[in-house]
Amino acid sequence: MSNKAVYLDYAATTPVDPRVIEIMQTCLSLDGHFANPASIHAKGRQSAALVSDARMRLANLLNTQPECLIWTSGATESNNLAIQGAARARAHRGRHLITMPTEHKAVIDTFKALEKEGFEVSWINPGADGLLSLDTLENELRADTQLVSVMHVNNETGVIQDISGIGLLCREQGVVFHTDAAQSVGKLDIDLANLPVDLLSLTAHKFYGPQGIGALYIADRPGNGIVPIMFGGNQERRLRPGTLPVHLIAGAGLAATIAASRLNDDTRHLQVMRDRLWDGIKDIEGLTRNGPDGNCYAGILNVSVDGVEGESLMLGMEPVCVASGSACNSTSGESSYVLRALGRNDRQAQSAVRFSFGHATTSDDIDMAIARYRWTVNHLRAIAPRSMAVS
Amino acid sequence: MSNKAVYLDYAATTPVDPRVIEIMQTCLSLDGHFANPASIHAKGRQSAALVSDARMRLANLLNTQPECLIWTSGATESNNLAIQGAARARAHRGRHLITMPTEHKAVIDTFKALEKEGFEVSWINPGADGLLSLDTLENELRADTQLVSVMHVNNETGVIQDISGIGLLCREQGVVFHTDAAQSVGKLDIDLANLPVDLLSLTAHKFYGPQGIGALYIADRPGNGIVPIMFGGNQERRLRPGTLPVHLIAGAGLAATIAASRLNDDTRHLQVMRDRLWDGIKDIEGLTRNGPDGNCYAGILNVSVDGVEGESLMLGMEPVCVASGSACNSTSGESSYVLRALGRNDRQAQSAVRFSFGHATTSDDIDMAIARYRWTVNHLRAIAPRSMAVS
Amino acid sequence: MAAIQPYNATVRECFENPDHAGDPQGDYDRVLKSTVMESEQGARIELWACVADGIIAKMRYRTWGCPHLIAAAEVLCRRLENGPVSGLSALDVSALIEQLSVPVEKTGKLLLLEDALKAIWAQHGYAA
Amino acid sequence: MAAIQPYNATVRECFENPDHAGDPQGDYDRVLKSTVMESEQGARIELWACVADGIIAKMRYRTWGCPHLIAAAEVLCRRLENGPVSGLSALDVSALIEQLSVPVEKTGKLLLLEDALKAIWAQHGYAA
Ligand SMILES: Cc1ncc(COP(=O)(O)O)c(C=O)c1O
Ligand SMILES: Cc1ncc(COP(=O)(O)O)c(C=O)c1O
Repeated sequence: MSNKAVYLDYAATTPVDPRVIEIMQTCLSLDGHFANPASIHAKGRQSAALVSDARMRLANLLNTQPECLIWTSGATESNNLAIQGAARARAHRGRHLITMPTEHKAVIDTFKALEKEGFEVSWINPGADGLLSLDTLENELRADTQLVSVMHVNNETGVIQDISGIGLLCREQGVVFHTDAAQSVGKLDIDLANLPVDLLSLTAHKFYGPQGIGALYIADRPGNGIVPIMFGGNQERRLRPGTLPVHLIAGAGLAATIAASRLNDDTRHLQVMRDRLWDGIKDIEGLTRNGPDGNCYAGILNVSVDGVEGESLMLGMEPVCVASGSACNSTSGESSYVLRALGRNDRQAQSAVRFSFGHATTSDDIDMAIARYRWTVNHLRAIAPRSMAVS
Repeated sequence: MSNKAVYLDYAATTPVDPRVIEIMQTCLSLDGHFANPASIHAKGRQSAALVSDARMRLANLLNTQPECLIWTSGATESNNLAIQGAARARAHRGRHLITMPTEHKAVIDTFKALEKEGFEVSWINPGADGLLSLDTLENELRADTQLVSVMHVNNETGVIQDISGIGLLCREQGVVFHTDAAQSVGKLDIDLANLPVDLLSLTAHKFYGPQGIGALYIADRPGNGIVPIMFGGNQERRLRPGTLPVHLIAGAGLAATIAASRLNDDTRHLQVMRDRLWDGIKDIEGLTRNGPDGNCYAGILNVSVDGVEGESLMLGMEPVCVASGSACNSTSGESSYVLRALGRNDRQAQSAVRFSFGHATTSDDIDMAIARYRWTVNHLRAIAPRSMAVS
Repeated sequence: MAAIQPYNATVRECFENPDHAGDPQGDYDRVLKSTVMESEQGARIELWACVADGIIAKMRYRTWGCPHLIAAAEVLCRRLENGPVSGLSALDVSALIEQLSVPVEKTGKLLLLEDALKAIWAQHGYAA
Repeated sequence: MAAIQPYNATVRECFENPDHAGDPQGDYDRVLKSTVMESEQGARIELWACVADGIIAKMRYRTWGCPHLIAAAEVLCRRLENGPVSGLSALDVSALIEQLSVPVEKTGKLLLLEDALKAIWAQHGYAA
């Protein structure tokens, strides 16, 4: 199966760029740069130099200062550190927080944990286009609001939020703004010097870096302090202790440089792939596109289809690897809460397929996906009771 | 410098075993096992199989069940999760906790954070041999004591605590026992089926696995529940969310298997190396060995020397890479709190050098270390004021 | 390495070749039919047994559900078709679970099929 | 890649070849000496200036301290030896910091050397 697999699940995780694999390898063996960057001996200093170089590379991708970046184990940890950290650091000023039900689980569940701790959370629903309305946000902001968290690109639908507009509103009110940019870093142009974002989460394995390494950006602004969630050492300004994983950091840094260099080309390629796929399936009766045409990241196409059961649809798609709902929840069996928040019913949400593309995706891959999708939908409809038929 | 470096800092971090590097590589590229193990498509299932295989390998090393192991980003996170998690889960029963001032920073700072949260912590000093006295522990255990945390092998001195005895005492009193085994897993024989340990922290980069991956063992016993410190998904029994880093986990698993297979040979080799080093320097006037002769892990030799300044000693040792105090604090500039707890004064503590060995360490490496150490001590004593002279 | 493979070969074969899916065509002495659903939004199954000359001349099903449910219906129909009418009397669920390697958390799905067969057997009984 | 190198070549050279470390030997018109320490447990320095024929005929030091302090003492002695006595009047700390690439958090260490030189100059003055 692995040999002929067609991988269209880049939004879940990407393969690692060959150049990134190469630099990671130079960090592993005895004659390589594997030493603890906190060690003051010569090999430790070499590791420290690699880490600082990587931090600079990531800072360049985001047009910010390396000092603003904290290495973490991924966006899940970054989200937890940002949200728990900012909420607790500002709890003496107020305990009202704002987010959306269409966020990633790592954001939603963190806010739910804070609710249990005594924080009050306003959950703002998106419009039918998946977007947060700035007017609604303005109405929800209160004197005691301390933190707003809205993701940049949605991992299921690709919807791009107006983080600049949201951030401006927050700045006006002195509210900290966090964005989960796991799906946009390395894919969309993000210029932190000119974006009113206070905290931003990212993870390297979404842009051809390794799994297990991410970062939290903390804007250098008064009042933007966070408290740590883990303790135990001087690393990362005491905000994130633990031995820095040199090969992962070096890999993440190089992945950032590569991402910056190919951003425009990639975007064009992804658009072509997505449009080819959409053109190949859009005539299917009872098909719904989840997420608006515009304001969407080109690397994701999410569709629902009437009269077809989701798990069987996934089996029929083999050997094309796609996600049903969010990859992060796909073993949980629940239908996507993101799609339900967009107004899809349970049946539609459970039949959703997320196709996501990367720079290795070819037209042949897309054609294979089209063929499998069409075959499976027809096949399952033929088996289904007539009462389920698409009218 | 890197070419002729002699690495004697294995207690800080180890290079990765070549076989481990190899399996990690099979997890990185598009045709490899890089997919998200939570994805239900074919490639996701392959990743999930690798993860479950690795969990089994680690379980075998420790003689326990794979279900008892939670992947984390390292021992720092495992310690935080275990200590914060157990303390908070049992807070309704009592808020008294016990640990020692000779623990790793990741334990100490976590307990300090809990003190701020309203927990009461008893800090038990070790005896002059570095060991926790069971009598003292018994006296400190109270009706409201909920958690005891004592490390297995000390990272600075190699002192091995009697975790079996400590655990038994805790069991008798219904107290949860956590041990930070970052320095012992893969190095000492640990049989969790027959050890009264409830929670155990480990990290792969101390036993020739990659940096950035560790685990927490949670014994399957009633009352041994913990609450998470991060939120956001179903991974790892909801105790540790985030995309599982396949290459790191596969690497950690294989490293565990390799460690098990060479444990006895390694121990013999380390003893030979340590004794050779000690024999080569023990006649130096004013030299003190930090840590007892017996009850010590063979891979570490820690010595202090009178009349010599620590930072200059480190420079004089080049190109031999050793640690001054704990590698984890070595950029902080403080003298070792572990050695001070053992009764060393500031001057002795600041001159401490930790030599630590691994299976690639050769007699030539040791002879080089002896030569550099002797030269540096003589050199610096010749420069020092006569008032500092060793009597 | 423990293969984590949610569908065994039988499930895959039945999913690819659901020969007994669809409505029954042709003339029979009796056509028994049942419809069962998990919930409004959940899995559903339609089952037909066509009796002629004292045997089950044809079995047919339609289903909206997961691959295990499709395969279970297909396997059942293959087994009963051309057999004695007494085959409709009971479904050996545990044998089916084993044959299709149904994971524990999904065994409930098969009860749907059992219910459909029971309903057909009841009809048969009333009419006999 | 930003090289994180705590000791520059001058520091290393002085550390390896502290030619002016040790007590002064020989006969001089005057031997001025000062001893300064950071704290009981901290760095300390002893500094000697031997004056003969109106010049600094010999400079010597002993120190217990970090490589930067050793190098600073060595550089100072090399510079002043065989020079005019007025060299003892002041230490250009910032030039030394630059020459030895002393990291900011360690510049305080050099004040120790400045204090030692001041004490010698004071002795010189009183005796002059
Ligand atoms: C939007 C979003 N946030 C957070 C995450 C979590 O990232 P990680 O699993 O690397 O922690 C993901 C992907 O898994 C994501 O898509
Ligand atoms: C005893 C001990 N505990 C915990 C740690 C932390 O491990 P990590 O840096 O992998 O989180 C270390 C080493 O750094 C250690 O030696």
